[in-house]
Amino acid sequence: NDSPASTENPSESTTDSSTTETSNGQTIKVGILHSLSGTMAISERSVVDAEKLAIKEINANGGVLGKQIEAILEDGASNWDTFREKANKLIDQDKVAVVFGCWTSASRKNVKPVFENKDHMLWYPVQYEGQECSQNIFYTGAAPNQQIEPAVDWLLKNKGKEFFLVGSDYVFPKTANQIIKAQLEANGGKTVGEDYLPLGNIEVTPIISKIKQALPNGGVIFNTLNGDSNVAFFKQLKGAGITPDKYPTMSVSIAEEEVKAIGVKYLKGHYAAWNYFQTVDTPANKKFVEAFKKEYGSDRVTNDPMEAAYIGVYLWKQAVEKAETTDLEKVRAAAYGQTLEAPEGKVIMNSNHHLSKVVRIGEVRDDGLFEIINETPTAVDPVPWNQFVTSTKGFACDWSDPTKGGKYKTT
Amino acid sequence: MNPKILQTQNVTVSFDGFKALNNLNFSMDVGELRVVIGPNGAGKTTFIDVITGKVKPTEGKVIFKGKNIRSFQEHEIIRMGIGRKFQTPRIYLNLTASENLELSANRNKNIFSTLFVTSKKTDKYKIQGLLETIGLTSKANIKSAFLSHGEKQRLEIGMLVAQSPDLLLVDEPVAGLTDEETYNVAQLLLMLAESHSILVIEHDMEFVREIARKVTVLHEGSVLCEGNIEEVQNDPRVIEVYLGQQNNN
Amino acid sequence: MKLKGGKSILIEVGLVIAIALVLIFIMPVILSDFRLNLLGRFLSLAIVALGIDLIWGYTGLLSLGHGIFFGLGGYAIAMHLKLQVPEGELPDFMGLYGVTELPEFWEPFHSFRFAAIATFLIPTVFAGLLGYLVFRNRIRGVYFSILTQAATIVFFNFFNGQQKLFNGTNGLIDFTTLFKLKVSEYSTQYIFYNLTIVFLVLTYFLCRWLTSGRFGRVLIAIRDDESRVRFSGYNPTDFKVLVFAVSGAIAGIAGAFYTLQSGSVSPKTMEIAFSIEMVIWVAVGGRGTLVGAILGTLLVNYARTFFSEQFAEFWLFFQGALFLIVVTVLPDGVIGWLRSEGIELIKKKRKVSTYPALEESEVQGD
Amino acid sequence: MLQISNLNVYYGESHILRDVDLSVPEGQMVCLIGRNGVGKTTLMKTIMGLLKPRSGTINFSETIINSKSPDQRAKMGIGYVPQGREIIPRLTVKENLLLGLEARKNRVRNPDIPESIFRLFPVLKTMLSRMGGDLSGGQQQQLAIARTLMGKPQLLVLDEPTEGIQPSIILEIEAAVRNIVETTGISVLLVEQHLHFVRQADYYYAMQKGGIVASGLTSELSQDVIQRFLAV
Amino acid sequence: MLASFLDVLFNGISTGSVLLIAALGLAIIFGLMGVINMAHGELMMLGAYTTFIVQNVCKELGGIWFESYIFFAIVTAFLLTAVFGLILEKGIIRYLYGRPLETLLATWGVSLILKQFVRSVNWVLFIGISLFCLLFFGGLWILNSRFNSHFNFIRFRSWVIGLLFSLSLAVSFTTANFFSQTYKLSVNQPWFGAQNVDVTAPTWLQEGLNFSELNIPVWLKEDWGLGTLYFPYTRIFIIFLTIVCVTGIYLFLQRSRWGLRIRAVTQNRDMSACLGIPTETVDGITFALGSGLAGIAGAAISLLGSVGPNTGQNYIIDTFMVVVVGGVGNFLGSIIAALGIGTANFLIASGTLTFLFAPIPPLVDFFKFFSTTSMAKVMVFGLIITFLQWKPTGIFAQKGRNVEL
Ligand SMILES: Nc1ncnc2c1ncn2[C@@H]1O[C@H](COP(=O)(O)OP(=O)(O)OP(=O)(O)O)[C@@H](O)[C@H]1O
Ligand SMILES: Nc1ncnc2c1ncn2[C@@H]1O[C@H](COP(=O)(O)OP(=O)(O)OP(=O)(O)O)[C@@H](O)[C@H]1O
Ligand SMILES: [Mg+2]
Ligand SMILES: [Mg+2]
Repeated sequence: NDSPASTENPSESTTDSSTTETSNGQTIKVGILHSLSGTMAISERSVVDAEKLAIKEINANGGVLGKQIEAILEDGASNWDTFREKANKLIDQDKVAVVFGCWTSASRKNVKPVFENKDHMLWYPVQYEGQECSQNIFYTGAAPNQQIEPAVDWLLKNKGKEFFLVGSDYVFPKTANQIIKAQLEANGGKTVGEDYLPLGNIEVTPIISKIKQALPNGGVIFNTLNGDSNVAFFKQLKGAGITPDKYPTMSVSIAEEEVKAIGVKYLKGHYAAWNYFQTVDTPANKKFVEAFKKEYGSDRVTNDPMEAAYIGVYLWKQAVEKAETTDLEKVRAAAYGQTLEAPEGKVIMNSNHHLSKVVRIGEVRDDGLFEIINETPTAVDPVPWNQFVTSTKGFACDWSDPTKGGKYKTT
Repeated sequence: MNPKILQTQNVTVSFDGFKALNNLNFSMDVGELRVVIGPNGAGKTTFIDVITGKVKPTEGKVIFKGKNIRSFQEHEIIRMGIGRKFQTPRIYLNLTASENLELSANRNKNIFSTLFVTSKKTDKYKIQGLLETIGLTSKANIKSAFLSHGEKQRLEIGMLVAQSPDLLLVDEPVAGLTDEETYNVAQLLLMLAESHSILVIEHDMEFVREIARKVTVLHEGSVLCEGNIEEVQNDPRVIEVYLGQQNNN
Repeated sequence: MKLKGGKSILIEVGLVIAIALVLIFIMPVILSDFRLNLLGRFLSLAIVALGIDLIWGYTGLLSLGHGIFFGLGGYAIAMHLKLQVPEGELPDFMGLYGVTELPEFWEPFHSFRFAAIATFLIPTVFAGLLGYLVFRNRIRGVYFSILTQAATIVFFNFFNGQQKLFNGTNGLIDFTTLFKLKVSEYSTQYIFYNLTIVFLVLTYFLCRWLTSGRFGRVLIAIRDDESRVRFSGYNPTDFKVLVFAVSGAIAGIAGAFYTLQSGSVSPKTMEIAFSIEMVIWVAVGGRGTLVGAILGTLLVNYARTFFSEQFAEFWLFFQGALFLIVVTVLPDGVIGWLRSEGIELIKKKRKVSTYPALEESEVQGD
Repeated sequence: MLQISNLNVYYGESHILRDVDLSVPEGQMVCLIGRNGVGKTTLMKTIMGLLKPRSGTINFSETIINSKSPDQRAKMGIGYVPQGREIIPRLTVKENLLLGLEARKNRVRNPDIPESIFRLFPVLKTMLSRMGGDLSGGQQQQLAIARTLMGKPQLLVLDEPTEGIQPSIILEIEAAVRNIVETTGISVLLVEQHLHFVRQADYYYAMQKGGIVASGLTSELSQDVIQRFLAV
Repeated sequence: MLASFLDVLFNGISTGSVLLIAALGLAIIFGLMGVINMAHGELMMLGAYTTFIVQNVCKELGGIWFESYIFFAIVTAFLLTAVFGLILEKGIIRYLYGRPLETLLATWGVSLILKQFVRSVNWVLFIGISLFCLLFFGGLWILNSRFNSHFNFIRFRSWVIGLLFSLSLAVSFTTANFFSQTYKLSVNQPWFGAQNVDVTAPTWLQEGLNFSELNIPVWLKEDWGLGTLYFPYTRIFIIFLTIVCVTGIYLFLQRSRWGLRIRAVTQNRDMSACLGIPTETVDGITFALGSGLAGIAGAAISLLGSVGPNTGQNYIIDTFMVVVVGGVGNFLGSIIAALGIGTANFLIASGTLTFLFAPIPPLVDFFKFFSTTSMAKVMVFGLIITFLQWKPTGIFAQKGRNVEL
């Protein structure tokens, strides 16, 4: 996927439609495409909430280019096929100006060809495994070097050299673990075991047995489990006497919402790596958290993907305003270099379609929020093609330069 | 002397220790019409089960046309030339009477001829005739689930006739039929007996008298006595275990 | 219902062809590209539904694992499509997982002919094998259903877990060309659409042929009383294995067409929910009526699209309710209902006579 | 005891019973005869409540039971021996028999099977722990009768009870039923093909094509009637 | 050696008992009634959500209440799901007896609805649904009791029902809409939402039985290695709960007359009715009991896993397997099957087998390949198929002439 497949006359029709359909009307239509049902609904619904909040705020402040934003919500139903079908529908039928959506890598990978073939635009809000750089997708979550790699470095320095990797049987964990293994090997750590649970499985006894066997005297557990399995995992870890003092666990898919769902008791003292925590101390965050609670109830919490989704909408708005049109190509060009005082701190959209972000390590505290115990002094620049993995070593991505594109050799 | 079409040697069938058939020795000539009677639970139906492979004998062997049938599956045994009617009617409820008959009449029962060979005209006439014989012409084209008990009985007899195997095993063909129908079935069996070997099980003694040439009495899984109908009827042991004292009639 | 008499066959063939022509020539004019593609996909789903009706409606085998065969067919064609890369290169995803050499079993899929045959042959073999192992032991009814369901889990875990071989959860996506035609192009899609219709018609007639006539009656007999069939001299195991394999093949073909039109195949097709849904399409249309299978598929899928577009948040309610209503209120599905109630409304009430001789004998004054 | 008037029963659209009138007086034994497929079983099922009549009434011990469910009718004292035995196959013989007690109005403590049952059907005693479905056809029929007797019904509805039973036991059943009628005063409605048994009844009805075409005392049941309604 | 044996034994039993408690309800509903209940997992989910609610209430009360909430939760979960099961049976299942494959589809619909229900239930929805049920089923009931014997009504029944259905739908929809417009957030907010909710075990269940701190002879700890053992209390609790439930069910089915009635009704509904068994009551009780057990299972597994809309759905296949392998309708079989499958799963997935077969290298590689949780499932399925080749109808197969019928 060096370059999008269709390049003959790509923007012709979409430009037409987006100018005629969306500008003639009183509103600008945008698509929101997430799972509202099925396994992934758990996580994706709150992202939808964040996106809706951003749209509502923007509309309240006069909209974009003087028009109100109209969100069209589609349910991907945790089913990749449905995601693709709905993406098609949003683009062809509803003629939206942009789509905000997806959570799982699989859903993103599945809609990617759609957006590329139709030369449309997707804003993707979740931290992911990297190894991708599409001209038609903007990634507002972390690339691996903005979450996983710093987390591993931090663990190596502070917590121990022996790692047990646990993940869901699924793309992100497997790719992430591949990176971690390569990184550990390069930096003097050791992988003592790994295991994968089918999504949603809660029988973790065998894994716990394995951990005890592989790390009889304690060690680091790196957890890339997704969704329901996390609950079972942490509940039963505690039941089995595996506690953070001897077995610190670093998770990259557990944020404030999940802590709430798993139960603080079980998680206290474990770690997570993100770019954003609800406890981040910035004025923008204060405002964001307040607005969110006001809209959805004071018991709700905010987390990294929600924040990423929220700023995604704002960044798109800024780009549209700079381009003064919803024409996709122009918006894309205008997006490069956009900065935003985001809740997580200042972010910059790079020409590789990823954001520069601050990386933070948090420890779960009594109230279910994270104590930020480590944070990079400045924003880390994104590296979509991983530099630890041999097959992508030495590659980079730059869409602002037509000669470089999605995957070019740097050295 | 006729060769034997069916022979059993020391057949024992036991269910968890209960011997439904006990060392049974039995033989039947080609072309013979044999009636088997015996008390309830004597093992008559089990006997037929053994012959058709539904139940495997615990001991002993069953020899049909000179072959031990032990290693064959049910449908293979049937294809060797045995046909059976069950004690309680078992027909295909979602097929019509004529379809039921057609299914049995089909000569070649492997998949491919079932798929590719269409039925012949003569078969159709044969089925028409049969429907007439069993008195179901007017109900030939309704689902056989809608037949009454007696009609189902007759249909199953018809299916057996349609199949026209070398050996017919008929378990209580006239139970639930009216006297008139009983008479018809008797005639039908007598007619068939001219060219087939038939084994009939029945409790209706009128009917047995009507058709019987040689009668075997089973009791507790083995042969109690064998002979023509008079001998059997007057055998005190048979009266004791089976017929009872027919005081008036 | 039965293929009886030359005339009604001709009428039926004519009708089917007429509908096919409408689908081929009229629909593209009425529908937008997106909607046409949707229709094409639903029609390929209707192909599986026919296969399910064949085994469930007629033979009484409720398979909850047809997603496997559907998926296998899809993967077979998708593997061919993924190999449309310059000589010496690997399908894109393999690079990500550090695969440097094409796995052995991918090799033959370079040939289109092989892939095309594989779309139905592989499912046939698997279905045949599974069927043989299960039916040979006279495992029946719900046991069979539950085993097929468990088999889907196994296949799902396998395809889902093998990133290097099949790209795991993501499945095979992002097809470029087939015979130098761009797969995503409208004209190419239109060809697939037409082919789907052709195959749907062919499958319909295949099933029609299998279920009418003597073979079909044996199938029904097996459904009614399998062990009795043995005593009629047929071997139900053979029949069931054959029918199951055929329906597996049909599912494979359907999967291939679906994959071509949807642009991907993933282990999701092997999730239990999908296989159960297939059965529901048939139930909605009316089991044991081939037309019902097609109708049900279109109906449910359109309803789903409609509800999920209109009420994105609540469509599961509607879907669930739809199943409930169909199963409880329309036990024989839409077609069954049309037959019993609908026809009554149009025609005069059919008269069923119980004692056919009654009228005459009354005249005779019994 | 039982009074049926103007009963019309349909299977779907097909009219099976036509204007049937029939009554079973208290303490009497009434027999229904007719050829195969005329609707005898249908009538029995309607009495039991397994089929709903489209019109007409069924009156049992002074109450109209049209809208009562089968189990209510059983509890009211109708005991039914169906055609085709209907043994519960995967219950033991003993359990099958104990099910007969369900029809009793008062709960039976320490359920036990009375000796009288075994006197009538000695085989059952030796087979108490065998599965009902494993019995031979005739044994099942005996079990079905015994099971119904366990419930001590007031009206015994028997649909071809002697089918598949060996001659000597048929005789015993006949005698027993007669005996029960005489000693306990319960009523019996019987469908039967064996003329011998038919003659034990007090009263007969002959049925043809869904309607009652003749009735009278069995003592007057002439060869002519039999000829007309049982043979062609 | 002893230690690892004990460890395997304990883990096997505890995995098995989770399976068993989940399968118990199914063994009744499927095994005895012949209804393939695809909503079983969702009934467990209801039980789990009940636990969540009870926990929250008890948390408010604090102290001893919270420490013992799990017992109230189990009872409430049982009652609530039982009532739900009863409604389900009376509303839907009873039209489908004797058509097992259809029950599968209907209950699948129920499971979809339930899943969506907990995700989006809020006051508006609650009001809407209650109103709809009231109107529709009330109307139906009136119609049925008034006009049931009317011949014409039977013929137009489906039309009338359709009309009633759309009317009730329209009325309840408008009412719900009205509420949501007037009261806004307070009624529109979901009760639970799509997220998982947190069920925290009482403190005394959170840790485990640590053998190294136990008052047992030192030689046992050191020489026999028992000191390394650590048994989670939740697991022990679930094992006990399972034992209690199994015994309870056993007594109910074997010692009370209901067991006999249930079995009779499912094998021959019409005849049972003719014998005087109130079939409808029996059905209702049985289904309620099975559902209630699912509720208990839900409460139990909420201690181990997540409580969310998808809770339970992962169990459905495993539980069916337990029932099938055990031999449908056979309790002892289910118990053995659950323990067997549980132990096998643990042995394979935890890689213990690789140690056992250490002397034989090719086997080690073989077992290593399967020693992840996902692949272990594949292997267990293989084993089950192999087992069924040998015993096609389960551990305790039904024997005799009647099995084919
Ligand atoms: N599977 C089985 N398990 C246990 N006992 C069985 C089984 N099958 C048959 N029996 C017993 O074997 C005996 C013989 O049964 P069979 O059906 O052969 O009798 P029959 O002679 O046909 O009697 P009837 O005239 O009543 O039909 C009976 O006592 C029956 O209970
Ligand atoms: N389920 C059904 N649906 C439609 N018609 C049926 C159904 N059951 C029976 N019939 C028809 O009703 C008529 C009466 O059947 P019924 O069983 O009452 O006869 P019967 O008098 O008991 O006969 P037999 O002596 O053979 O038992 C028969 O013509 C039969 O074809
Ligand atoms: Mg017999
Ligand atoms: Mg009858």
